[in-house]
Amino acid sequence: MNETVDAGPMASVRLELRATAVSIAVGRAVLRRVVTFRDPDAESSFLIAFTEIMTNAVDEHVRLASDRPIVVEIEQTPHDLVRVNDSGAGMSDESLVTSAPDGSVERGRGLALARAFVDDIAFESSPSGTIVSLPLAGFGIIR
Amino acid sequence: MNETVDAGPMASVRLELRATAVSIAVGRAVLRRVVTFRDPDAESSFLIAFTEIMTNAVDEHVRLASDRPIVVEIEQTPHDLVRVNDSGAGMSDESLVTSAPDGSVERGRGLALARAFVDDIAFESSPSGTIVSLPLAGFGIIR
Amino acid sequence: MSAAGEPLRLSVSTSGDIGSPVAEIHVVGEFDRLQVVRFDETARTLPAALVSVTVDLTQTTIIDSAALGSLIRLRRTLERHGCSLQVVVERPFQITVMKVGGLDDHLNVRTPDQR
Amino acid sequence: MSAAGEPLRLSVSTSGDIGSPVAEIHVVGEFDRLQVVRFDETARTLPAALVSVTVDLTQTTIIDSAALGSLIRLRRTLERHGCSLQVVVERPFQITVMKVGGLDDHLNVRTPDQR
Ligand SMILES: Nc1ncnc2c1ncn2[C@@H]1O[C@H](COP(=O)(O)OP(=O)(O)O)[C@@H](O)[C@H]1O
Ligand SMILES: Nc1ncnc2c1ncn2[C@@H]1O[C@H](COP(=O)(O)OP(=O)(O)O)[C@@H](O)[C@H]1O
Repeated sequence: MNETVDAGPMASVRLELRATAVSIAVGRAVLRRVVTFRDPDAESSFLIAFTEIMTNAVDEHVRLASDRPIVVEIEQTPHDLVRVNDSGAGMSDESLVTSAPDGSVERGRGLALARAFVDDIAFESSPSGTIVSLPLAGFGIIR
Repeated sequence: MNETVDAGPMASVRLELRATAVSIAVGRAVLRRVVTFRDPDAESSFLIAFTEIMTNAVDEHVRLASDRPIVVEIEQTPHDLVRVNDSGAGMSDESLVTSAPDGSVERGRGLALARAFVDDIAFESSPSGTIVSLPLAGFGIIR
Repeated sequence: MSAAGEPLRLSVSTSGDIGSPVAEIHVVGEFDRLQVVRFDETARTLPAALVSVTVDLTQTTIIDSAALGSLIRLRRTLERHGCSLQVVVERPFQITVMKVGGLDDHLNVRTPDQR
Repeated sequence: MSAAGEPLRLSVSTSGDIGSPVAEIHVVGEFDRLQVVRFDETARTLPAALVSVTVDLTQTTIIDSAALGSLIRLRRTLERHGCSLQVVVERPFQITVMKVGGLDDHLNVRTPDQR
């Protein structure tokens, strides 16, 4: 039993992406290829949650003018999940609890949508970045 | 002018993929999203060359039972190119010069196809791995 | 452009009486932030005389919060010209997006059988 | 399955006289190593009595060397039953693949106007 210092179990796919809108579409394209979704509605639902989380990561890197990549990991162990890692300043407690605005306010619905579609979404946030885990259970399986 | 030890200019996209056939399709899906190809024929031509190079990297990792990822980098500087890095044992000089067999032989056409489609393909091979560069000039540009 | 790009496809059709023209914007594919610019541009080309605009989202595969922002902007613009907006959704995820976004009333959301 | 998956689509049709039936396999999309298994399986379902099989590759977006290997296997199997094979390609990249692969003669490669 040789404990390795680095990496741990290899991600099925690890993506390092620049903070741009195209990167979000790239992430979706990879997920469509790597995950077999239960049905088209499960696919759209999961990919919308992923889109919102990626959008927030991109926004945060742009806000800080960070040139570090956003890292997306698609992992099979112990459960299939997608993880989005950014190097931002972390999320405030407030942003973690606020619900969607209604009516004519243009912004602020991202996290509410992500939560509505992926119940078991998990956030780990610190001043050096945020890791959001999106479990695939119920949506599909990694090929 | 601060020389950094690591990384250099960030790749537009960096992918770490397991040595499986699905990974090859994932790579193509990312390229289709990140590159604007000149026309459908340029797209197919480039993606076939990429497919052959990825297939060889996958075969080499499988042959060595390596659990290290195959790394695909899509880079904008100084010229748009796609780089496939494997951790195999390197290519023999012979395999670098052999041309395609004809007739009924089932294998051995991969490198010939890659070369035919991407003239400026470049190989850097050592006993610790192979890096194949596929310049995008003439095929398309990174978005 | 390959199928894998799955770009947004937008089509606009106008119909109705000379005195009360209506328009329909049909959105197909990924309606996300990357495509919102094109939707906004298309919306700007709508004739000012319209009395009603319908946005048909039934064939989208993605509707994100940036798309919702775009629809809210469209409603605001149309309102200024006294034009009404209705948004048509059908698939479960599309209905969820509108409900969670709190926009069922504001965007006058309908399913195809309610049109 | 979403458009982005762009899976291979295969269809087989048979026609011709009772005494001399012919089959056509129509391949659409990415004909690569990932899909070769399905092509091989489909090829195995062909009736033994055929006198000629045409593989139409004009609607493929990828043909890789594994696909060429699969076509070579198909030709070998058909030969055993005295059945001929022809492969149809049209787009420039498809013609290049067959030429570079050295298979123009061996696989009896044609363009649609030469059929
Ligand atoms: N990864 C993140 N890093 C830092 N802050 C974040 C992150 N994700 C979300 N936030 C904060 O939470 C707020 C609410 O996000 P969201 O609900 O997606 O709405 P919007 O992005 O439209 O403001 C954001 O404005 C931002 O301040
Ligand atoms: N990345 C690589 N690492 C090690 N060997 C390689 C690599 N790429 C190609 N080769 C060698 O070159 C040979 C020829 O490759 P190719 O023309 O693609 O045909 P095939 O893969 O069908 O044998 C391979 O069989 C392999 O021995």
